[in-house]
Amino acid sequence: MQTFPIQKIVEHGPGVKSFYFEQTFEALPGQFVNLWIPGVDEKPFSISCEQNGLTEISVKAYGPFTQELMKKKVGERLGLRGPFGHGFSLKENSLLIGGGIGIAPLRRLAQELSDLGMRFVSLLGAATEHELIFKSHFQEISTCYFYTDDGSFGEKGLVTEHLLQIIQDEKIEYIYAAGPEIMFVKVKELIDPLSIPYEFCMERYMKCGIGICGQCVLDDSGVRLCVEGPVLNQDDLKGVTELGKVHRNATGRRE
Amino acid sequence: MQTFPIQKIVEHGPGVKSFYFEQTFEALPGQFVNLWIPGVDEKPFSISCEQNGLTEISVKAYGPFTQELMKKKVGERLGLRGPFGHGFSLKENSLLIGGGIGIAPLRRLAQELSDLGMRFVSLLGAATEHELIFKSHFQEISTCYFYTDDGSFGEKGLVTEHLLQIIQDEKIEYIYAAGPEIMFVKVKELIDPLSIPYEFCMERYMKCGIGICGQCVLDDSGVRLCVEGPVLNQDDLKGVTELGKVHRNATGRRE
Amino acid sequence: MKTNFLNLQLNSPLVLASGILGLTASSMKRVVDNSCGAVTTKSFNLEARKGHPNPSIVPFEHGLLNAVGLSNPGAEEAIKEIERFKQVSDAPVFASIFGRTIDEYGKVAEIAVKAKPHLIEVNVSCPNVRSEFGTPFGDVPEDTAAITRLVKQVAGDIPVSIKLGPHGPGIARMAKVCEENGADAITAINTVGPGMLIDINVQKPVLSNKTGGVSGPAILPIAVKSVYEVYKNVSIPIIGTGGVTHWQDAVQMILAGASLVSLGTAVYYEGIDVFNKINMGIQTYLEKFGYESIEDFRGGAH
Amino acid sequence: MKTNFLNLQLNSPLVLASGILGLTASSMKRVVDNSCGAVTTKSFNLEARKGHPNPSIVPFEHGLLNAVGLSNPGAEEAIKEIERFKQVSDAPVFASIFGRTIDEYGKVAEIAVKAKPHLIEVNVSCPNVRSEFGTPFGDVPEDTAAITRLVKQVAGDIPVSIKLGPHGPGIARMAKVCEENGADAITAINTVGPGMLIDINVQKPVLSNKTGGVSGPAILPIAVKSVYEVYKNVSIPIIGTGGVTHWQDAVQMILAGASLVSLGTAVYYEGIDVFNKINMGIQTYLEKFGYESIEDFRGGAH
Ligand SMILES: Cc1cc2nc3c(=O)[nH]c(=O)nc-3n(C[C@H](O)[C@H](O)[C@H](O)COP(=O)(O)OP(=O)(O)OC[C@H]3O[C@@H](n4cnc5c(N)ncnc54)[C@H](O)[C@@H]3O)c2cc1C
Ligand SMILES: Cc1cc2nc3c(=O)[nH]c(=O)nc-3n(C[C@H](O)[C@H](O)[C@H](O)COP(=O)(O)OP(=O)(O)OC[C@H]3O[C@@H](n4cnc5c(N)ncnc54)[C@H](O)[C@@H]3O)c2cc1C
Ligand SMILES: Cc1cc2nc3c(=O)[nH]c(=O)nc-3n(C[C@H](O)[C@H](O)[C@H](O)COP(=O)(O)O)c2cc1C
Ligand SMILES: Cc1cc2nc3c(=O)[nH]c(=O)nc-3n(C[C@H](O)[C@H](O)[C@H](O)COP(=O)(O)O)c2cc1C
Ligand code: FES
Ligand code: FES
Repeated sequence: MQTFPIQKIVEHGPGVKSFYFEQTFEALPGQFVNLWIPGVDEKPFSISCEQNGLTEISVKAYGPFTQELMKKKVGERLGLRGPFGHGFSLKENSLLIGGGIGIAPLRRLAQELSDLGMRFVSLLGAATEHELIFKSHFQEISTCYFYTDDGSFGEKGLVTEHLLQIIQDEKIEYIYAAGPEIMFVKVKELIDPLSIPYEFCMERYMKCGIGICGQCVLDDSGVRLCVEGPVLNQDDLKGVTELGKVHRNATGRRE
Repeated sequence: MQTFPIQKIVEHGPGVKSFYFEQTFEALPGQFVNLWIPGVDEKPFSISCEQNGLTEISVKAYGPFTQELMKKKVGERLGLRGPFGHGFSLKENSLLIGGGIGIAPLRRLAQELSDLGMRFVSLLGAATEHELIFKSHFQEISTCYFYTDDGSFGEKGLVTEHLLQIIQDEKIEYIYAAGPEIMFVKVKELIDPLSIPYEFCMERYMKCGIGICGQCVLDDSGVRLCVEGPVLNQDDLKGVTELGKVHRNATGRRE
Repeated sequence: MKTNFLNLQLNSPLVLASGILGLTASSMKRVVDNSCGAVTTKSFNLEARKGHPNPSIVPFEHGLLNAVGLSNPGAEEAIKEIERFKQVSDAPVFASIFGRTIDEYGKVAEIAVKAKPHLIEVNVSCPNVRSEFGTPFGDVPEDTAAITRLVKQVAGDIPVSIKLGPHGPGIARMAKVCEENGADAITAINTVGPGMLIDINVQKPVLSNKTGGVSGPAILPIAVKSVYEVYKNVSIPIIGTGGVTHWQDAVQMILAGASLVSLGTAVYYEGIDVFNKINMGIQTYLEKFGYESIEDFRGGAH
Repeated sequence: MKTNFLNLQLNSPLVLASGILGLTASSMKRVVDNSCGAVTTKSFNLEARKGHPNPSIVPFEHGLLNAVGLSNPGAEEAIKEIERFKQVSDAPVFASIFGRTIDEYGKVAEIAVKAKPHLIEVNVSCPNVRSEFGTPFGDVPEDTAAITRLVKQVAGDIPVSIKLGPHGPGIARMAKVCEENGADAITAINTVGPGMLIDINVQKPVLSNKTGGVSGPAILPIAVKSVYEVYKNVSIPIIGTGGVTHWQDAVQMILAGASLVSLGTAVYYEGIDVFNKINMGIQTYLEKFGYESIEDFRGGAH
């Protein structure tokens, strides 16, 4: 385990912050790190950006761990292990569908696609305006569609609202999604009939991050999300029977 | 520890044999290996030759270990660790003084000098003819002077008999010696006044071969024979007060 | 590489060790699809346990340090996974059980039996829960004897293996105690230590539990020695575990006396494919020496 | 890096561990010339011992396995080396003693005292001579208490450190027993295991003694944990030993609570120069955190 001082903190709005660390590894879009708050706990977080020698992680305050994280100041040390997992593939004419903090891994993906000069369209939704993190960044490098639950920015509603229309209008050939699981279920329902290939960046409770504890394994496929995921494509997902249903908590019990 | 089957055995005469193993490392002249007879013991032996993909070790039956070794057959496996230690430097116009099984490391040295086209003279002694191992090999590549205790080959007597004369006649500029410690004492006595630089390939009781047990350390220099030796030059030997005197046995006691 | 063990037929002498990918039927199935001969479930007890907060598993240069804290969904949930597994695979499944009290071992075994596992492995040696439960039962001959008898009574014709650690009053002596009290096999060893690693910049132990068991390559010599000593002292078969990463390590274990070899941390070092690789290595070894099965050299180092 | 320890002044917190280059004055002198703060002699007892045949020390990927078998020239010879060393060096020298019986510890201490070593280190924990002497004394609280009292009685004003292993009934408990019986310091830990390695081609254990103690990087977490627990439980200072190879390891030891850090196997991995390298690393650490001495962060991980 190596620890690194926080180099910079950016607050996107209440309860949403980015933390920057000296970049000591190169991660593929979609890969994640385990972030250790000494004395507290360690949890997985997607890398949202690699730029200017810094690795960025973007976090939404949620439970005890992320609330503790919000209190951290520049110079304090956090443990960083990784990068872990299997990232996104890189395809032309893609649509990036992000929900809430799920926008974080998509930002890293957008950065990479843009660097490679590959066309993509962004479809981002969140509870409210400030949770649409990196929206100006996405706007600079792609066509964007925004949705908020409260209508404070973009259209009021869910990202799935006009999904099929957007796919058609933008001649989308590949779909990436990251966000709450319920979003995946809806997206999947809508796009499965189109047979457009897709990749979801998923989350599960994780312990080891290195493929041995079995905590993050998806029924019935046996896929370890921390190694073969967190990005899964439509084929990987065929064997997954638990999407949007109960999954395992810290004890390993389904809930 | 790795073990290797004996590839070939050559008997030089009663109680003197060479054992050949597949060559898996390159040793400098003077370096040694630890040879393990499974279930028996492990002792240090100089490498006497590297040729045709084989590493050769030459052994004189002496005590229990070497007697056990004499019983080994082709195909049986022995452990081989090394190469250990610090070998000979390579100098022009040198004299190689070998006594008994001390001829073994000198043969590897002679091989190297000859390959590099460097002139050297050989002065070899042993109890009896068959213990003058590799004599034809030395004859092929150098001027040779031979001595035996029983006069069965070469002159009757000790290698030190006409040493000063030979040094003068052959215009010797560097001396290498390997053999019984009493030989070193005599050689040293004779050549110290000439201030010709020299190197002795020495032996001490060894346990680890890797510089940590302290068993082979020479009073008062603190030199570890298994790491800084077994080849020591006249400067290394200045601090050594125990040459030809008592030295440590397996318990570490002087005897 | 067909292997017989007690009354069981395995396709390989390799077993998935307890605590590694043994939480669900789907991951155990995946391991069997990669040529593992039998699987062991994560150890479970009566009630669900969350285990220790993260970091609970950290790699160091020579192995892993773990203090998962025996997290498990509880016996009733755990046996559902065993049942699911048996529906999708023919490979033997070993139920690993533990208890916070001697009695609890009996109760958990009663539940385990319902799923008809092919063997019950009794974990009396986890070093990570020492502070919570006091000395591991496996360090106390009387406790180990009592637990063995209790589980055997409940297990009926399901064979029982007691999983011992290298600590305590000597593993050979403890193995004898198990044999005398009816155990059908010994699993040796559990993790070693425990150990601790401190981050020198934040100046705190890295594991949330501070200390954790050491597994992986660092412990191979201790595991080989344990199997060797147990083999000398008892005549029931041994499931050798600890630090096996390459096929040569597995061969060492068998030469020391192991009937089956189980792998945990190797899955981290070599991936799930490690079972294939080690099977192939052992196969080469058999051919080189002209052996027909691993029984031809089991215990050969004695 | 001046360091105080008990009543002694050292030029570095690093100590040469017992059994490594500690057989003669000349080799101990050489280690001190390479910036080691104090040296410990090879453990000696009354009579000369040849130890086990070779191979008695074998490297494996993650450390060493050794069964030297406490070879030594006997107490009377050993103290001559201590006396010689004191003539050529100002660095403190620690006499490591052991006995085959409790009484022998007292007799050896009596001889050791004649050479006026700066500390007597009492080895009650060597795992390699288990089979010959039964359980190490260090695993039995009553024996350890008796040995501590006996040596203290003989030692007069020479401080006494008891060297404990990670096995037995818990090192923290044993350290307390030592403290209660008058020990001035604790040395933790001795080698771990024992372990065994088998050559798969000749199908025999590699060590002539079959089993041997594990040292080096593999055991660092176990050593750090042991020092941490001892520090929590006693107030006498600790000489931390086990697996320290790089300066970061030494810092871990000090954060766990060590007052001095001793090195053995590191001499194999890094050469005699290892003492210089680690001193320099600790110096950088002091500067980075603005500490004046290692006392400023000793025990900092608690
Ligand atoms: C691959 C991956 C990438 C992630 N990327 C981000 C990111 O970029 N930004 C971000 O804010 N969050 C991310 N998360 C989620 C993050 O790990 C935390 O779970 C989340 O921030 C809430 O944690 P909490 O402890 O504050 O809340 P809690 O109230 O403790 O947990 C809230 C929920 O988070 C989940 N959770 C808790 N602990 C873990 C754990 N150890 N592993 C996985 N899920 C857990 C559980 O489902 C729980 O119900 C990611 C998760 C995964 C698996
Ligand atoms: C660097 C080095 C290179 C050597 N090269 C050769 C060689 O090429 N050919 C050869 O025949 N012999 C060589 N020897 C000597 C060899 O290691 C044996 O000591 C010798 O062969 C006698 O062993 P034994 O057990 O048969 O006899 P023993 O009767 O057991 O021993 C005879 C004498 O050998 C010495 N000895 C015994 N054990 C050891 C040991 N572990 N380490 C060092 N010395 C020991 C002792 O001084 C002892 O008195 C070398 C020794 C060293 C240190
Ligand atoms: C992350 C992890 C979790 C473990 N959990 C358990 C467990 O629940 N029950 C058990 O008996 N052993 C458990 N063990 C110990 C292993 O089964 C095995 O005995 C030990 O790790 C040594 O083998 P290895 O070096 O191959 O990993 C666990 C080990 C690890 C690394
Ligand atoms: C070859 C060798 C010989 C040893 N001999 C002794 C000994 O005589 N007395 C003793 O107390 N410890 C002895 N030890 C143990 C070391 O002093 C030390 O406690 C142990 O090796 C752990 O430290 P390390 O990992 O730095 O080597 C020996 C260790 C080795 C490797
Ligand atoms: S988190 Fe442990 S296997 Fe994925
Ligand atoms: S033989 Fe051990 S130091 Fe040289």
